[in-house]
Amino acid sequence: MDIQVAKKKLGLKERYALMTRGLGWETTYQNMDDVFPMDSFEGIRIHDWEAWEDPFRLTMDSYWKYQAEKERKLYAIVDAFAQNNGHLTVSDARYINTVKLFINALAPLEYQSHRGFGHLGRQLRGVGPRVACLMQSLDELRHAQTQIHAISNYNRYYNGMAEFRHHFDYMPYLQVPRSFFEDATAAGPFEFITAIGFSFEYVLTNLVFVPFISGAAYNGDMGAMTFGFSAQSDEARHMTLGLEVIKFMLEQDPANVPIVQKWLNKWTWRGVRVLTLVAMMQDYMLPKRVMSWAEAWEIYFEENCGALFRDLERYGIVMPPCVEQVRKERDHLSHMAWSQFYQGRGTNDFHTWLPSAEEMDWLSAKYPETFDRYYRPRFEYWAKLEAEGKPFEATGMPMQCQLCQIPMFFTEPGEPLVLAQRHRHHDGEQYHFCSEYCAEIFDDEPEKYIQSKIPVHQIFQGKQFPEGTDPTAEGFNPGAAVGAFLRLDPASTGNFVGSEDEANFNMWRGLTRSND
Amino acid sequence: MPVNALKPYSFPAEDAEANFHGARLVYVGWDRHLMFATPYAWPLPPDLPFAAMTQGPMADAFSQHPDWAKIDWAAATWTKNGEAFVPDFSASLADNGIIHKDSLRFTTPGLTGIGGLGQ
Amino acid sequence: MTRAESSVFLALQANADTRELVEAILADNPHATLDEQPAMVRIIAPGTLTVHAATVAELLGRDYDLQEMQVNLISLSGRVDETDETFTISWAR
Amino acid sequence: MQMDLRTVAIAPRRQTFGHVARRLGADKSASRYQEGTWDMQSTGNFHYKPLWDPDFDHFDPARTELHMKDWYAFRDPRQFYYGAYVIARSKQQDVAESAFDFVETRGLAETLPKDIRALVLDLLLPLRHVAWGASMNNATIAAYGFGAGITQPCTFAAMDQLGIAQFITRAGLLLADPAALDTAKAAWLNDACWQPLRRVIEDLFVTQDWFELFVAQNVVLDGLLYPLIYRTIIDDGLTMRGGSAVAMLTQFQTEWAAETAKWADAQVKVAVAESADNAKLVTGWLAKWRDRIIPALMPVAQLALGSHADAALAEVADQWASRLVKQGVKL
Repeated sequence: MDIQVAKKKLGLKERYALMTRGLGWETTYQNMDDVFPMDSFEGIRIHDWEAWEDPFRLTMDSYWKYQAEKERKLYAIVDAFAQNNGHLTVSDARYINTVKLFINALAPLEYQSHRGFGHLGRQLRGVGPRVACLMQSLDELRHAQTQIHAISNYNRYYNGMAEFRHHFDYMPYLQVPRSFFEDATAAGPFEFITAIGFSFEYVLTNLVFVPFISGAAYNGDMGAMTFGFSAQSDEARHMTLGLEVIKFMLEQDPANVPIVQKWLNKWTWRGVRVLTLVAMMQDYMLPKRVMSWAEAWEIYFEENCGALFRDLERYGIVMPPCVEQVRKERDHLSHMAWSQFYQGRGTNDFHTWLPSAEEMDWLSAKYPETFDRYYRPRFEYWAKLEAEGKPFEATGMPMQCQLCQIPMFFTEPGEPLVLAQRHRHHDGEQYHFCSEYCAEIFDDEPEKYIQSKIPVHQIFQGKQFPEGTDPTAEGFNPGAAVGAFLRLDPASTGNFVGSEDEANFNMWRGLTRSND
Repeated sequence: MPVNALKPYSFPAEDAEANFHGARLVYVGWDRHLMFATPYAWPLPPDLPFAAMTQGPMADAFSQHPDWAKIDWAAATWTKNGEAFVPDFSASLADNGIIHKDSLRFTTPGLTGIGGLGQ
Repeated sequence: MTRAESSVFLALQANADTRELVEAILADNPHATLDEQPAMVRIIAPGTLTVHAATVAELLGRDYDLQEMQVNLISLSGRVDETDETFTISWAR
Repeated sequence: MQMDLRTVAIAPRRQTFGHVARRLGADKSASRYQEGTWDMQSTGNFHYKPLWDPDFDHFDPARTELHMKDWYAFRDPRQFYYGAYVIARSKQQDVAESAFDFVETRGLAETLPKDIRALVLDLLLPLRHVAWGASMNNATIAAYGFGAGITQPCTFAAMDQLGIAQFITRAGLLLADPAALDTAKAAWLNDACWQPLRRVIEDLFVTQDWFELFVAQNVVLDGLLYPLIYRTIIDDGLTMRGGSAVAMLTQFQTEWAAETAKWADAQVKVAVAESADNAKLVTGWLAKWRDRIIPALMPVAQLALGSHADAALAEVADQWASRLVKQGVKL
């Protein structure tokens, strides 16, 4: 029996390469370009897929092991939170409206990301990147489901979450996140991963994560904190994949640099536009505030991304120019957004309210140059109207940007009293935008964005009435018909003060503290 | 610069006027009255007189503001898609040259919002 | 600020499982600082941060596979370089 | 001692989400599988046609000739949503891990009879490429299928097949060394006995109708390959000839194949029960790919069974056919 020479223990990198790249082969019975028809039309040139550096080297056996451990912990906490009515421990029932925003606007994006990364997991020619995308596709399905399962308990007690799937597909404000993500899934594979894998998952992830998950922890929502931290641990892998893909493209061919730069510019802008919802949530909807949007922007964009873009300078990549406008809008963003959602509160599935005197003082302190001058007067006047029993509410439908589909409440950078507007003609039609940067994205691919389903226009086209509705019938009420089509529960709309949620929360919390 | 797609890529404009059952989309915004967060949008009959637009949909939207009742329409100034525009109140939208998806803004000199702060 | 000085960070859940991990990282990276937030700790360092499996194993009193960090890792900033013995984040590559 | 645990009972406003309640027929408490699967995928109001495939919406029922009134008639009998899936697989992974440790620490690989070890290297290692092809095909279905009812389990199948390819790779490294993997890959690309099967898999890579791909890959190919390799050849054949260590290293595949077949068969049953057109379509696909795959498996079976291959494959094909009869398929 010959002495068995102890086998050289394979290093992590070699072993992982055998377990992934080694599996693929150059097809001969079918042309490789027919097996992978989609990874070259965008103009990105890849000369050597083997130069790909695997970000996190998780084989399926370790993946199943560690993810199962995370899942056991997560569901144990979600169950405990539900069993002892954890929702009653949150700081203030107004916080629950951030949970509504989360399940309506963000959880469905996780599912879209699951399908988007699944698409890349089949289309990229290199085996290494495909395996990384397949794993991220699986992770994103996890995020969608853990969020839905954690929030399912809130849905049983509070209004505005029951129809989150239908709302994400048709509600006006939710076409902002939905069109953002479909812009990426409809794009080519390399643009998709630049948009979602890098710009959204890497550059902006902390701007989404900190407000929601630390905000949840800070407001006593253990359920949301759990899935947030647990989901975010997968994000670390996704961020690394996103960074690796950008560098891989930039290192493969100098011709790729201008294409990637154009995508970075587009997706930083369109990403920050979507984050308007998060800025509003951070400054106005969290009863106990972790930090202001402005502070989060300084830490998680200026500081972190400054380091990131310095790292990319060697490839000729520069910080997207739109960052200049984002800086100018930084101290206005959340106030403008809240003003729009307050006056449109009759048409949305979460409650809004006027900031209290104490909250307005916090806003003055966090936004010394802008809040008192441009926004406090508006809120104080509206408070006066509420006190007089004539609360202000918009009656018209808002004009929306053709690109980002956000109601055009943005003011001209540097001119806070002038509503911004940009205008373009294309093919005999005209289009309007909230900013030069949205207009530029349109200019680049007009054939794509003339298809946008602008929510207010879809309503005026009569496309949002229940099946079989006759708009010409006697006494037809379009508003009611649209409300029915959208499955908008009246109890979920309007001011938080006087809402069913407020009354129920106080009644239930009272039960836990008093003896009936 | 046409879109870079895998196959021929062209589709009809989603918001062509023909899709609005005879109505024409018009947007109107009141400058320096930011209490109204955005300009508003309405599907209007092209033959609607301009004055009727101000007394109908515009009044519905803007009359909640204390300045509305004080507007001197003769002094108000208008832009259409950012360019100066002088409407004939008695003529129809169409006869005023207002086409589908035109964006109107009007300014009311002397009336500058809540506390004169443009709200 | 040259590229080397750009800061990196590692964010971990603050629980029983990460106590020794955090202790080991701070011991192996004297230039790092600890930022404690609700239920989360952030370890920030200029330039580079390295986790040594051996140090963590010693504090835990058992073998430690760096991939175990997956379970309690929340977020990070910087480029990742993994081997069997070390997990390094840096901009200096 | 009767302990009266009183927690504050507060009456919920509803039991589950609206779309789930409508599918349940009433507002009742729903399972995590139902809340995590039903109606997850958007079905209308898409904003842009894909640049990579402008003839369809991203999610489009027209990507297959199959027609379903309700795409959520496709249900996973295992009720796998992400959490249930990874927890189930982590238990199976634990078993596999201890099997690999046992074989390694006891040096069982070295005690394998020389001919068994050579056969395993020749037969098993090239199968990691077959599994990777199956992973790719399930990734196609998961990406372009319609409705999470069918795409979710295909996502899991794609990852399972990757896991199987990786277990086979680990077995190769345990029984031999990295060079053996290269030898196996060369055989996969060049040796006559593997070419018919490789051609089938490459033809599946360009099959456009995703439900035809589902039938060909998950029902026909895996429905025949796994029983042939892991039951007939390894579990029944090799263990009697001193190869039980090999059966230990492939236990994951054996269990996985049985569990997954139940799911795949259930989808065929639903598809053919829906309409005569569906039945004709699916039966046509089953016959078409059966007639290509059985001949493609023959040389692989002969590699292990020599002259007994015909009988063994015929028996596997019969068992496969009877499975389908139970799903209402008249082949």
